[in-house]
This record gives sequence, C-alpha cells and structure tokens, in this order.
Amino acid sequence: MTPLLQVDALKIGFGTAPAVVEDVSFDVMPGETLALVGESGSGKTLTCRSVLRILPEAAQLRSGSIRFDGTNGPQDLFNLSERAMRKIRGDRISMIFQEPMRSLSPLHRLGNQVAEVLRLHRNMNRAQSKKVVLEQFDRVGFVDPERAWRSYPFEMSGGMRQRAMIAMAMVAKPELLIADEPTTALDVTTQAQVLGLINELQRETGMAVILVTHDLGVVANMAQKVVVMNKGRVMESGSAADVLGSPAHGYTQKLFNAAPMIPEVATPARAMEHDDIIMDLRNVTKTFTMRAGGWRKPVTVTACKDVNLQVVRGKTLAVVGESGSGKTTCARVALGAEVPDEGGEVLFYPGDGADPLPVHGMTPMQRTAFQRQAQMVFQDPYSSLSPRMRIGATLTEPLDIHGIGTRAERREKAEEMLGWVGLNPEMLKRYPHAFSGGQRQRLSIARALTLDPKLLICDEPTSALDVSVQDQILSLLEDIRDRADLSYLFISHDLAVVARIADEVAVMRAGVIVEQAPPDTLFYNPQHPYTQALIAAQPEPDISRPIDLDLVAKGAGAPTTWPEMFRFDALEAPALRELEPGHLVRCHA
Amino acid sequence: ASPLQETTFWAQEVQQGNLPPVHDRIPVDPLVVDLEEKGRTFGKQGGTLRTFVSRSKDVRQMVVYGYARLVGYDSNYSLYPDILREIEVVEGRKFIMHLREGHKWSDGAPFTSEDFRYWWEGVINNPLITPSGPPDFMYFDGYLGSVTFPDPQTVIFEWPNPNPNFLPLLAQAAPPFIYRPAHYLKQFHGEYADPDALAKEVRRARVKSWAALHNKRDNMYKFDNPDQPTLQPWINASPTGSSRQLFVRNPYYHRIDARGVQLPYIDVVEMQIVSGGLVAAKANAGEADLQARGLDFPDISILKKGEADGGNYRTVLWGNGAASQIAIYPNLNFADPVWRDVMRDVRFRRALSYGIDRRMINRALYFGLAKEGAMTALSSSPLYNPAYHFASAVYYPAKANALLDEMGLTERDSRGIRLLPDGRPMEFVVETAGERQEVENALAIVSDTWLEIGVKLVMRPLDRNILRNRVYAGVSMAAVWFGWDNGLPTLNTSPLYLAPTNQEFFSWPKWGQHYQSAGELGEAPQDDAPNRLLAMADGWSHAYDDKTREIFWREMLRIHAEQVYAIGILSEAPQPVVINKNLRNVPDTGIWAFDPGAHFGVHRIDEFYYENPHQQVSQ
Amino acid sequence: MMLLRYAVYRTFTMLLTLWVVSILVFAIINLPPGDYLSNQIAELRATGQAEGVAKAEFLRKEYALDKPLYQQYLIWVGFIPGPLGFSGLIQGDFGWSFEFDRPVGDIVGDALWLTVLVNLSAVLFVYAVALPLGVLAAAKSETWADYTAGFVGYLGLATPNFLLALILFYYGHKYFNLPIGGLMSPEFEGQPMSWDKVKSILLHLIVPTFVIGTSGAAAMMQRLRANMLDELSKPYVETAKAKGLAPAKLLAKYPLRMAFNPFVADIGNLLPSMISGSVLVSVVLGLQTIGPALLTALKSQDQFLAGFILMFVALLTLIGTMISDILLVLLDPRIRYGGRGA
Amino acid sequence: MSGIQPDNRFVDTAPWVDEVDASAPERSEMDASAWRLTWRKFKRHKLALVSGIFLLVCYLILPIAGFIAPYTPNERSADYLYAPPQSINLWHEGKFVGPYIYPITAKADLESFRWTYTTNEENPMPLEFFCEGNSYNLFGFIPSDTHLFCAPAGATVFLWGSDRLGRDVFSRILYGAQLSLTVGLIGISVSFLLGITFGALAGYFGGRTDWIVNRVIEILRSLPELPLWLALSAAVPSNWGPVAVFFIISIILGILDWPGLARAVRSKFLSLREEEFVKAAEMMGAKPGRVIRKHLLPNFSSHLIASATLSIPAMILGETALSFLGLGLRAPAVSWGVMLNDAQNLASIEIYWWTAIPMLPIIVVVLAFNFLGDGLRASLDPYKG
Ligand SMILES: Nc1ncnc2c1ncn2[C@@H]1O[C@H](COP(=O)(O)OP(=O)(O)OP(=O)(O)O)[C@@H](O)[C@H]1O
Ligand SMILES: Nc1ncnc2c1ncn2[C@@H]1O[C@H](COP(=O)(O)OP(=O)(O)OP(=O)(O)O)[C@@H](O)[C@H]1O
Ligand SMILES: [Mg+2]
Ligand SMILES: [Mg+2]
Repeated sequence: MTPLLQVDALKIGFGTAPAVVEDVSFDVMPGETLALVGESGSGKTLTCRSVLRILPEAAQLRSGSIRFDGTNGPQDLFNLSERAMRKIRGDRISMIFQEPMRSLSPLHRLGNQVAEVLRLHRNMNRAQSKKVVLEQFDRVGFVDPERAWRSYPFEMSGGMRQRAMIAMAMVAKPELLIADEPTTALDVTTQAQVLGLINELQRETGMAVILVTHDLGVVANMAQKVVVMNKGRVMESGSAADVLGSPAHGYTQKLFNAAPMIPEVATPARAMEHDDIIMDLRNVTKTFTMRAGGWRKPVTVTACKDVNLQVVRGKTLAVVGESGSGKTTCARVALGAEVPDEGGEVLFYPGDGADPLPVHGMTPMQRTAFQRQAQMVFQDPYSSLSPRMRIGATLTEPLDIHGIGTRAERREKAEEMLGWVGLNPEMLKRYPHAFSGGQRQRLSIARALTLDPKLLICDEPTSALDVSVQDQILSLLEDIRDRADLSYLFISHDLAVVARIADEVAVMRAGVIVEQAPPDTLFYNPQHPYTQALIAAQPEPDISRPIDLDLVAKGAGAPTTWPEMFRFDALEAPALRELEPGHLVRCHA
Repeated sequence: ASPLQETTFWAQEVQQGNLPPVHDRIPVDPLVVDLEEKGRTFGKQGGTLRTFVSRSKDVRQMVVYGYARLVGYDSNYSLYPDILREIEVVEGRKFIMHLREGHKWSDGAPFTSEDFRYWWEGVINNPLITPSGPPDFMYFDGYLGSVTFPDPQTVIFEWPNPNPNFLPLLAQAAPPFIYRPAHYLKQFHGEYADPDALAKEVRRARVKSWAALHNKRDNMYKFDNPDQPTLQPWINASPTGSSRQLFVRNPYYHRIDARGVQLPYIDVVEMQIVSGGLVAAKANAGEADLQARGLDFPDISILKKGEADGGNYRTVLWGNGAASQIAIYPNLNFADPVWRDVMRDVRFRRALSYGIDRRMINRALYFGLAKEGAMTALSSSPLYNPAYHFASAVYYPAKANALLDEMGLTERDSRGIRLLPDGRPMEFVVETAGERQEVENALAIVSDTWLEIGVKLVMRPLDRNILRNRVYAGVSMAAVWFGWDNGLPTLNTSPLYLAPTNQEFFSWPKWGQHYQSAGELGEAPQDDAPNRLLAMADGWSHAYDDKTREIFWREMLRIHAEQVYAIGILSEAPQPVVINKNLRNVPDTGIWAFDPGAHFGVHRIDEFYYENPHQQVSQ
Repeated sequence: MMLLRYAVYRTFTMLLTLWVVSILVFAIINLPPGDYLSNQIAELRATGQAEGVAKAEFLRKEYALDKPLYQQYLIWVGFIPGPLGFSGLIQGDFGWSFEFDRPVGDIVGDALWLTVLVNLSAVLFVYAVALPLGVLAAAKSETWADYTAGFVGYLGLATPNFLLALILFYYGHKYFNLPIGGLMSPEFEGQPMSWDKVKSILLHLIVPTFVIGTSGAAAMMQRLRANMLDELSKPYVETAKAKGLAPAKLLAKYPLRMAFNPFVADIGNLLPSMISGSVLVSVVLGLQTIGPALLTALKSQDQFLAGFILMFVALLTLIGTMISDILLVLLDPRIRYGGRGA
Repeated sequence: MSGIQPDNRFVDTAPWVDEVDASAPERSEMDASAWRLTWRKFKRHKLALVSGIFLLVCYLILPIAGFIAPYTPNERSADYLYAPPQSINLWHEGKFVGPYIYPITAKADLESFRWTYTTNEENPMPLEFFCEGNSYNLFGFIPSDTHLFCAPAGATVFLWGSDRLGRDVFSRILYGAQLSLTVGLIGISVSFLLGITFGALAGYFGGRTDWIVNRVIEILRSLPELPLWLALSAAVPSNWGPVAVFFIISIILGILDWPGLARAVRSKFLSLREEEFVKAAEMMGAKPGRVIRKHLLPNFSSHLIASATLSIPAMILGETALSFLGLGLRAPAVSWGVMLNDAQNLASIEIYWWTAIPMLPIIVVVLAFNFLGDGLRASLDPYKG
C-alpha cells in the first residue's frame, strides 16, 4: 500500500534566520492516525500548514517535498498549480486550525461558514447543506445546533468555536484531516465525543488523520503512529505502541515523564478555610442577547446562573466543566469585563482588613488600583494580544500604564518574564502573529504576571502547551503563589492539571455549579453524575488502557436523564447542598 | 414696391386657413427697410440660427437682439420710429405717437392705443400690481406726465416741461414697455377677468394673488412666457426651464424688404443654454452660427484655430461699446476718512492714472488692438475729444511721483510704499467681480507699475452682488468695472449718468443715493466739481438746442477728464464675433454694446440671412 | 426588532436635528449683506431697466421680505402666517424662486431626475471601477497592475475637474464626435422618452460621469486597497483559503466585507451627494442639475430656492447617516451603539 | 547517519541538549526602538525611499526657490508673451559650448492671433550662473538677488515657456510650490486632527458621546460649504494678504472637512472596540486615551495614511474651486492651483499647452506622497517581512 501523504525532508524558515523546521519526514497511510507531538514552538503547526501550502507570507519552504496520493492519483503538493491546489483544499485535505477563535470570520454566521465547504465541493444547495451541517453540529456536541447555525463566532464559547471549526473540517469528509490541537478548548467528555467522531469517520471513509496534540492520553487512545518533534526536528517517530511503550530518545522520555496524571486518591481532603477571601462572586447571573436577530425578536442566552464562588487568598480555586457552561463568563464578570445581571455582585478584598470593593461599582482610582492587583490570562491569547504591537511593547505596557519603572527597567522586566515562561528575549521584536500557539499562550501569562498581581484569573492557561512546558509553567505559578501569596481562579479542562494545582474545584455544567470540593475529596468521592463522567473520560497516556470513547462521550447525558436526586430541567436546578464539610453538590435533599 | 411674398415657413398654415395671408398680417404701412442704402443685400427666408447663452434668464436676449422698439437707433445711433409709424414731438414736451394701421400682435390681435391705456391704467396705476406707483421716468422735473389716447392709432405722452429723456429711453436695449397686450393680460386682471376663472388660474399657477399671476404672465422683457403676444421679430416657442429655447418668426412682424419679403429672413433662432466656459469650445466646434456673448478676447486664438482647421465659421472683431473696458473706481465715499481724503484729492487720482502702463496692458491682453486711454466718449461718438481721451492717461511715473510728493505723501516704508498721513502704508485695495480674467491680468500689470509710484495694489475678487453691496455701503475702497455702458453718447443722449445721480457709478455711491432718494439716503456732494456736474446735467435737460446741449456735454466730459473720477485703462477692446460662413449681412466691423446698441440689435439681426437656407435647415 | 426600535428613535432625533439645521441654513443664506430683491433692484438699475423695479417691489411685499429676519424665518418654516396666510415648508409650500420666477417645487422637480441620473451614474462608475480595482490592487499589491491603477487614479485626481472636462470635451468631440456639454441633444428636450433620446443621454453622460467619477473612484480605490491589505493576512482569510475558495470569491466574501466598514460609514453621504454633489462640476459642464441652480440661488440670495434645496439636502444627509448606521450593524454584527461596558 | 531502528522506528541521532536557549542577542539590537525597527523595514521599500527623498528635496528647495528660479514669480517679460519652452543645449554644431540657449524673438501674428516665435539658431548664448537678477528673499527673510542661473542679456530662459503676461512658468512653479506644498497641508492636518479625535471619541465611548458627535457631524454635513464660502468671501477683511486669506480658508476647510473622516474612524472603532485585545488593555488599566492611541489607531492606520495621501491633491486643487467663488488665492500670490486656474481654457490645452504644465508637479508630488504613504503603511504592517 502506498502512503496517502509523504512528507520528505521538509525545511521551513523565516527570512534569513536558521530554519525553524528542518528535515522533517513522515508518511501517513490511508485510514491511519498519525500523532504529531512535541515541544511548543517546535514547528508542528508549520509542518501541517505546509501540506496545504497555507504558510505565513514571510515563511519560506526551503526544501523537501510533500506528495499526496489520494483518489486522483499521486500529486506533488509543492509544485501543483494554485488552481489544482484549491481543488485539494477543503475537499481532499482539510485542516482544523489551532486557534479557532481567530480562524473564523467574525462577520459571518457559523452556519454560513461551515456550509460553505459543502456548497463549494459537494455542490449542495442551501437546504441540503444546512441539513448536513446541523447534523454535524449535533455530532460535535452542540446542544442546540440551530442556535449554533445562526450564531456569530463572538457569541460562542471557546470550545464551541473549536467545535464549529471541527465540523467545518469534517463535514465534507476529506481523505486527510489535519487536526492541529483540535480539542484544547474542550472538556474531556466533549473531547471524547469529537475523537469518537473522528474514529467513526475513519472507519466509514478510510480518512487518514494527522493529529497534533499535547495530550499524550489522546495520543494513546487515537494514534497508530507517533512523530515527536523538538526545535524543528523530528526526535523520534514510529508506531504508537513502540514510541509510547519504550521511548528511545532522551527528549521523548523527558516528555513522557512530565505527563501529569489524576492521582489515585486514598482519602478525602479536609474542608477549605473560607475566612481570608480575596474575591467573592455572589449570585452572579449573566444573560446575553444574541445578535443573530436583526429585525427579529431578540433571543437571550443565560451563560451562567446564580454562581457563588469565593477565591481564598493565596489559594487556587479551579473551575472545570462542560464547554459552554459559563466558565469564561464567570471569569470575565469577576474582573469587571462584563457586567452581571441585576442582583449579582462581585467583591474584591484588597486585604489587610480593608473594606471590600464592589468590582462593578468602583471609582476610577479604585479601579486602577484593582486592575493592578487583579490580572487575567485570556482563554484566547491570540485575540488578546494587540496585532499591531510588538511583543516588547505588549509586555511593557502594563508597567507603562501604571507608571512603574523607567524604560530600561520595564524592558528588563519584560525580558525576565519571557525567560520565566521559557521564551527567548530576541522575540521581543516580533508581532503576535509570528509565534506558535503555545508561545502566545505563554506570552499572555507573562504579561499577566508583569504587574505582580495579587489575584490571577487564568482561563485555560496551559491548554496549548506540551506537557513539559506545561509542567514548567505550572511550577512557575505554584512558585509565585507560594512566594507572593498570589491567588488563582484557574479554569481548565485538564483534570490532571487541576488535581495538581487546585486547592478547591468547582464543576460547572449548563451554567451552574454542580459540585464543589477540594480536589482530593472530589477525586475520591465524586458525587454528581457529571463529575463522575468527567473523571471517567480523562484519557490516560497509556496505550494499554484505552478509554471507551463512545461510552464516555455520552458523559452524564442530559440533566433531564440524571438520577432523580440530581435531575433538573432547563434552568430550574436544585440548590447546592453541603453533603459533607467543604463538599457541595447540587441535588435534591 | 414689389408685391408681397408669402412666407414659406407659414405657407402651410396659411393654406390650411390657420393664418391669414401675408398682406393681411402686416400693417397697412409696414416699415420697408432700405437694404441697399445700408450696403446690404436682399436675402432669402429660411434657416435656423444657433446661438448660445449661459443662463436660463438670458432668454431675454432675444428681446435685445430682436430690437423692435417704438423708436430705435439706427446704425448711426440716431433715432427713428420703428414700431411707431411716426412720432411728433411738440416743444420737446408732448409726444404724439402714431401707430401703424393694421399692426398686429404676434397672435393676430390688433395693436392699438388700448394696449397703451391698459399699461397706464391697468398696470401702472393699479396699486395691487404696482404698489410703488408710476415709474421714475414718468416724472420729469417733479411732474408726472399724462397719457391720453385720442384714437386707436394715437397715443400722447405729455409733460409740462420739455422731456429730453423720453425718446432715448424708448430706444433702450431694455426699454420700459409702455404698452401691453391688453387682450391677453386682461384675463389675469382682477378688474377685467371673471373672478372664478381667475381664482382657479391663480391656484393652478401656485401663486398667491391675481396680481402675482398677472406679474408672472406679463414678462415683455423677460420674454419667458410663450403665450404672451409680442411685437418682436421672433416669438418664443419653448416652455420655460428648457435648456434649448426655440424662437420662430413672428408672422405679423411689421418690417419687409423692398422686394416685399417679410422680415426676419431667418425662420428660427435656436438659443441654447450652456455653461459659460463651454461657449468657446462649442463655437470652436462650429456649433454657433452667430455668437459674441460668452466669447472673450482670449478666445480669439482658439476660434481662429478652429477656423483654420476647417470650421464653417469666420471670426471678426468688433469694438466694445463701453466707455472703458476696464476702469478703476476709487470710492470717494469710502468709510475710512484718511483714505477718503486722499482719494478725493484729484492729484492722487491723476497720479494713479499716470502710473498705469496702458500700452503694456493693451499689448499683453489685446495684441495692442484696444484703445489706450482714459474713460470718455469713444472715438466714434460725435462728442469724442482726443484731449480728454489722453488726459492723465499716459504712462508717466515721474509725474505721478511728483503729484504724490506734492500731496505730501512723501514718507515711505521699507518696501518703498508711501505712507498715508496717519502712517499706514498705502495699500490700495481694489475689489473686482472676479468674473473676468483680463481684469486680474491687467491689475497684475498695474500693481507692478504702481509699486514704482509707491502704491501697493491689493486685488480682491468678490461675487458681483457682494461687490455692489460693499460699494454701496461705502466699505470698499475701490472697485473695477466697465466704464459707462454708453460710450457712444450723442448730443441728445442724457448726460445724467455723468453726474453723481446714481450709486451705480462706483466712485460716488453715496452721492448717487442722495440724488436717487431725493436726499433721504447717502450724502450730498460738497465739492465743487460734482455739484457742477449736477448743474450741467440739469442744464442739459432744460436746453433745447443742439448747440447748448453740446456745450453742456463737453463741459461734463471735460470735468471727468480733469477729475479722473474713474481711471479708465483702455476702451474699444476687440470683441470676437463668430459668424457662420453662410450668414450674410453681418457687418465685419461694429460696436458690441448693450446700450445703446442692444448688442446685435442696431445691426438689425432680422436682416441677416443664409446664403443657402435650405441646406441650413437640414443641418 | 432592535433595529426597528433604533430606526424609530433615530427618526425622532432626525426631526430635532432638522429643525436646528433649518435655523442655521436660514442664517447662513442671509449672512451676506443684502437680499435678493435689493440686489435685483441694484442690478436692474445698473442695467437701466426701470421696469423690473416695480415688480421687485411687488414681490418684496408679497413674500414678507420687508419683515425682520426672525419673522421671515418663522414664515418660511410655516410656524406663523405670512402676509397671505400660512404657507411654509411644513405646510408643503416650498416658496417661490425669484431668480427663475417659478415655484421652487417646479424647479427642483425638473432638475431632480437629471441630478439623480448624473450622480447615480457617477456613483455607479465609482463603485464599478473602484471596487474591482481596489481589490485587485490589494491582492496584487506592488505589482505593475497596482502601480498602473494607482497612477491613472492619481492622474484623474490631480487634474482640475474643469480642465479634465475641457480636455475630454475637446478631444472627445474632435476624435469621437462626442457632444460638448449638456445632458441630451437639445432637440430631445421636453420630448417623451424614446430610444434615440436614451442614446443621446447616454452619450452626453460619458464625460460628466468620467469627470465626476474619476476623483471619487481613485479615492475609493486607494482607501479600499489599504483596508484590504490590512485584512489579507488575517487568520480567517487563511481558513477560507483552506476551504478551497477561489480567490475572487474569497476576497469578496471575507476581507472585502471587513474592509468595507469605513465605506459603509460614508454611504450616508451618498444620498445627499446625489443631489448637491458635484455642484461646481455641473456648473462648468453646463448640466441642468440642481447644483447650478443652488449656486445661482446662493449667489443671488434667492432665499427660498436656496433654502429649500439646502433643507432637502440636509434631510437626505440625515436619512443617509441613519441608513449607514443601520447598515453598519448589519455589516458587522459586533457593533453596538451603546456606551462602553453598558 | 540513519536513525532508522530495527523496529522501523526513527530516532534522531544528533546530539540533544535539554536546555532552553535563552542567550540574549546583542544589547543595542534589543533596545532598538519601535521607530528604528519601522525605519529599517521602510528602507527596504525602494520606491517609497526614493519618493521620500524626493519630497524631502522638494521641501528643502522651498526656502531657496528664489535662488533656483531664474525669474521672480511676477516678473513679466513684456516682449515674450506665451513663449514656448526653450531647451538648454550643450553642443552647438558639434562643438561643446556648455549650457546655452538660443535667443528667440516674438512676432504678433494677427492672422491667427498668436505670438509666433523664431529661434535664432545661429547664435548660441551661454547661460550665466550665480548671476544677478531680480531680488527675492532667501528663506523668506534674507534679501538676495543672486540666481543659480539666468539668461544672458538679450535672451530669455523659459524652461517651461511663459504665460499670458510673459511670466516664466518654471519659476512660477517653483514659487508656487512654496504655497501649494505648505498651506494646504495645514488644512489637512486640522481636518485629520479633528476627524480622528472626534471619530475616536464617538467610536470608542459610544453611547452619549457618540450621539453628540454624530449630531454635530450631521449638522456640519447638512450645512453646505458653498454658502459659507460665499458669506466668508464678503466677511474677510480686505487688507488681508492673499496668503493670509488662503490660510484661514484652508483652516476653515479643514474644520468643515473632518466629519467624513470622523465617521470612518467611528465606525471602524465601533467594531474594533469589541476586540478582545482592547478588553485586555482596558483590564490592565489602560486609560481611554491610551487604548485609542496604542491599540485602536494603529489598526486603522492604513486607512488614515491612504486618506491623508488622497487629500493632498484635493487641497492643492481645492483653491481652483474656491477661486470660482472669489475666494481662492490670487495675484500676486502664486500657487499651482492659481496657475492651473489660469490654464482652464481651450487655448491652454490646444495652443499654449505649456501653461498647463503645473499639472505635472502636482501629479509627481501626489504620486510621491502616495508611494511614501504606501511604504509607510507597509512598514507598519506586522505581517510584512
Ligand atoms: N511569522 C513568523 N515569523 C518568525 N517566526 C515564526 C513565525 N511564525 C512562527 N514562527 C516560529 O516558528 C516556530 C514554529 O512554530 P509553530 O507554530 O509551527 O509551532 P508549534 O509546534 O505549532 O507550537 P505550538 O505547540 O506552541 O503551537 C516557532 O518557534 C515560532 O516562533
Ligand atoms: N457575547 C456573547 N453573546 C451571546 N452569547 C454568549 C456571549 N458570550 C458567551 N455566550 C454564551 O454563553 C455561554 C457560556 O459561554 P462561556 O464562554 O462562558 O463558556 P465556557 O464555559 O468558557 O466554555 P469553553 O470551555 O468552551 O470556553 C455559551 O453558550 C455562549 O454561547
Ligand atoms: Mg501550533
Ligand atoms: Mg471559555
């Protein structure tokens, strides 16, 4: 059998600098899944993009070859005419881009953008394509596909946008799917659903997949082949069983050693002390009015309902939960980026017995002081970096705003921060677009840390990082927390990470907190069916222990199907009860 | 005379009985023009004459060009009865007008003394239509003239004292129409018309009263109402607002040639409204058959080029009839007292005049074809006097400097500009209407030579309305305009316009207002010379023999020459006239003047004809 | 729904603004010294036409020009009765043009469709030329196509309109027998529509469209190019590319729509410029549009005509901005008009 | 160096160190300011660089225009009206003479009403250098009468011909540049300043601010400029010099002109302010002024640069429209607009074509500004190079 895609001795560089991708070769067989793993910034994305010849303008394909041997016979993708290339893009080979937030057009409805592929390559009319797309939306886990069809990207949560992107890439059933970290913004049950979908499609159509991911658990569950990259070079490649089972290269070993795991917990933790809190969210509810309407009657969406969260000074409160369950919304409300609905309020305690400040009712002076102490790492680092500002300026900006230090000092601080997150000071001159996804995420963290804040809200801060860099970053965060008494509100989908860093975990589903407890308690004794499903769905980087994707993808099912005790309908949820000290569960008595 | 010939243009209408035959249309005693005496040839009827104007209200040019007047000027600028069969003047104060028997309006209704009566009783003396009462010209020496209508063919205007202004007035390019088509206008007149019908008409026309309606329909001069009968050679046949106005021959016109052919020769005049800037281009493209309006001397080269490139036209140069092509009027009523005193000093005005290099201007702007000199009667006027023409009007900077020094304006600033008595530099602001490039060019040259005499000229173009208002209010220091419209006065032309009797003479707006408002507005002239001018003008009005009149005229011209109220630069500037090569009887030389002359009027455009009219029509 | 409420709210604001504008318009018209009739009388006297003076005096009374300015304003708008009862703008009486001696409504009505025709064809020309060329120049930036388009555009921009018109007229007539000036051959004026008339109008439209259009087209093209260049490297364009969209469709659907934002903001100006745009060009080209009438009216202070045209243009301006604001939301769903953080 | 293992797996055999390369490049390199970096990128744009240098030279010449021009702007050569351009030659009958011109003589042709010129090709007359001519002010205040070159006695040097009054077109273009390249820009600056400020305020703050700014814009836009100009032309004090009047007019033009730009800025900002990076900046405590300057404006700079380039020809030519209303520049001031205004007739197109030459510098300057602007835009474009 001939390989479907043959990448040979690929070399990509920028300007006169040394190549960033060098001598990369691999083959993908039809129906096979190849996992591309490796260090953040090692050139995975560039490699994938070069297959479709969609590289940044400044990038040069210096040498190498890429051959594609699909139903239309062998084709040399490097020397194909633009016109022939267009026939391949989206039709034979499609790609899920790493940063779905930026990769969707902000002015067009999701339905329109996704259906376009069908209309283009499958000659479907509007109605047909809509039917297919809605079906696909359903399969990637949209609870309300019709709403997704009509929504604009900015009205969706990070994970929803990512799912739209996935739907877009898969809806036309390509021969090769290039998925660049397709599940970073998804909770594990949704992730399982998406991965299951990919598997299903592979079985159905013999689609091959190149899967770029940091999650070794996903690799173990999906891939037949693994390619490990570091600094632009392939470190090791071979069958998944071999590479995962007995990593041969030093880097591979290091990487696998760094993979976090949900610990086996023997006893529940003690309840958290809630006396010195730094931030208090009280009855926060947030309703959005959808823009989809136009002349029609406006539709509203309740992103989160009646959320009460307390961040203890010097501790980490982690929020996990379903994609689209309102985590980001809570975080944004907490820092004043959104105004909660009537009745909700957020209090910030500057400490030292000072009076609490209402986040949404501060004087400009108070606000400035608050903004110096409370920082946020946005879920979508790309969008939150000014596209026309060099990174140097971006990193010094917070200091500049608050008038801290001289120019040189700010610069030094910026360099120091870059060092902390494992980036090179030479990058200060670059613009945001010239970074890899993981690098941007680290930039975002670095920026949030420059002001030495007291409270940091991290919205999935490590989702795009490979496990070794992730480990480095988490250590950094823990380190600062212990050193400077920093408090975190930490949103993540990765239960292993949460297990490592959190002092308390809140689980959200459908806009409400369903369970809240210290991590050990939670992992020892998950009460809520949704929490249980989440823990079960966490993939492990062990090829011998695959999870049943189809089974866990069902998650806990819809709230209406839950056991009597937890069941709720629409927004009429039961109250949150304290089952044991420090362990809250949303259930009927 | 020869038998009358039917007009081909109307022949069909006549055959169908819509129009009476020609001998029933023209008066019993038509005006027979003597072409041979003028050196003109007999023509053929037919053809369309295309010409351009630049504003929609210039439709009235057809009244000017047509120039059918009760009495009119001939090409020697002497008066003769035109619409009138005869006019008797008794003691210079009683004017007995005899109408032509059988003369008809363009709709066939008879033209009789009733039309005069209607004007006098129905229009002028109706307070609703004319709230201000009888017009100024009906008063002479403070007495209102009387009008009587002894029989249908006779009208008598009479004043207690001899009124020398009356006849020239009737011959103006824009005459007071002292007769109106009564039969037509009565339907809009509250005293004559059926009230209900009138009220309906008023509403239809969307005006506010019958008087307004009457005013709207009664536009003898504006010529924009095709329904209103006329006596002019061509009648308006187009609705208002159209950019192409057609004028067709008046079947009842009162002139014929000696061979019995009814005038005008040309059947149709097509007057098109185009942008002023495009007239030259259109003429160059051969689209004009007779064009002078809208063409300036600088266009001559392009016109000649078009001719050389095979255009079906020739370009001739006429002389402009204004007393001065470009004249600077120092405002003797200027609000600034220091400047005013300086300007009132005749030495200053003379010095300015001596400081102008007229030859240079003439050469640069007119190929030396205009006449350099001060503002006075033109050379073809019987009152022309070369001494006045060249008085203070040669380039003589030394003399100018001497005059200014003599005035005591000896101080100068670092730029060499003289200082006023109060120490300000002499920045002489000349305002223009900004419409003519030649004025700006001329002033550019003047400003160079004035620098040599220590006067800095500052030019300021304005809109003509604004300019006028500023002059009248005494806030503009000096203005540029043409010279007197009438540069061709005869003994019998009223010299009133030489005296400070109206504010339109930009040197003395306030004195003019004083006279016009009978002392209510403005200020009375204190100086000797202006008062003398007033006295002379009055003297002329009461002088009845040519000898005395000439004395008054010459004295007034002398005073102007001596006082240099307006600093004329040059006169008789060449005016290009584009003439279709097939158009005959158009003089090669002539005077292009509005009043007297009515532009083409005195040259009798109704006698122009096409060599091959039929070819012309098919174009 | 939201938009509907917004439109209603804007309509009310519009009336308020219109009222303010009416005061200003009236004041500005009356700013220069004198008024139409006194200017007219001066002109008549200067040209020795005693006759017209009486008529002018008559009109002065009839149109209350002898009253103080504020009363004239109130009468004009129709807040208080004039000498012959209420007849102001709000009663639908647009007044009388002294200059043309016809009701204002007639003059404007006649000129209106020609005006719209000329300016519409210019606008169409601008869009037809500038849209594709601007996109092309951006897509092929820094190639000869880009430079040529830019050069030609700037050539048009840097030539004074009148000069350009003269050149086009002169050589157009010389070599292609194009007509000089006007909007149709005179013989078709006042005639019913016919194929020949349409042809004549089209022929006459060539030069004015070109003269009015060039500068607009060049300006739009360059701005569009700049905005497009900003968008072309954005990730969402890459996504679209990865779908296999053909370049033309891709550009038109994604970056062009983004780049169009500043132009939509200016669409509001399109309506009024259909009426009052290109005044000077129309004057020099001798087009019988509203522009020259406005200029004449202003110069001679023909206040009712000038006032009405100005108010009409103002109304269109207001409607235009409203439309552009609504379009803006439709174009870019992210846009909200509320205050920040509200 | 094959890394293929027996089990068909590839392992890189190159030495591998587990270390982040944190070695900082050179210090000076690091401290390069944003402007330096932009300039470095700009330099790579050859066309823009050339245009920039050209414009720089143009502006440097302005104060010494009098020195370079052989004539002063209003110096009339009465015997040389509408003289066609003369060429400067070096070789005469195969002999090197140095720069010289042939003398010309005018004759009035009353047949075609043109001035015809005959060139005396027998008599080459070398140009004089650093010679005395009419006096002018160097840098606007140092009186001088030395000219770079002038015609020898008895000859003329009209490089681009002479106009109706015998003034040298070339010299007038040089003097005209002094006004055309400066005063108009003030109007542009005023208009841009206002447009950006108000547009930014309305777009960024929205709500009430937006309402007010929009009403002002609507009112300003409803107020036609024509009558304002007419009123103005009557109101300007008469003893003001033409330049002063023009200066005021161009400022007023600028004041009237901003709404268009403001609307564009506003609408773009309404969209940009919803971007995540704006939120991020705000949440770091950035004040509105900073957000506007550092985050919003740069994202609209391409449009602004293009608009600025485009308004230059409009401003240079604006006065031709103004002189239509009696408000433009007027003699003795010279500008390109004034010169073109004189050339707005058929004769200038067909017969005296050289009087329309002022179009040339306008086009060249405008194109130069365009290339300069485009280079600037490209060097601010993060995605480029
Ligand atoms: N436009 C650019 N200019 C310069 N360097 C770039 C540019 N784009 C990417 N790079 C660099 O190329 C390298 C490879 O980037 P790439 O996006 O392929 O990384 P990646 O493996 O996908 O990393 P991640 O897992 O963080 O997404 C990175 O070091 C990045 O900094
Ligand atoms: N601006 C908005 N307009 C309308 N709806 C919105 C808006 N922002 C968020 N939503 C909706 O609110 C809900 C919660 O979104 P949120 O971003 O808080 O989810 P999340 O928990 O962060 O999800 P994820 O893990 O996928 O990022 C979603 O259904 C989303 O569609
Ligand atoms: Mg990547
Ligand atoms: Mg989120």
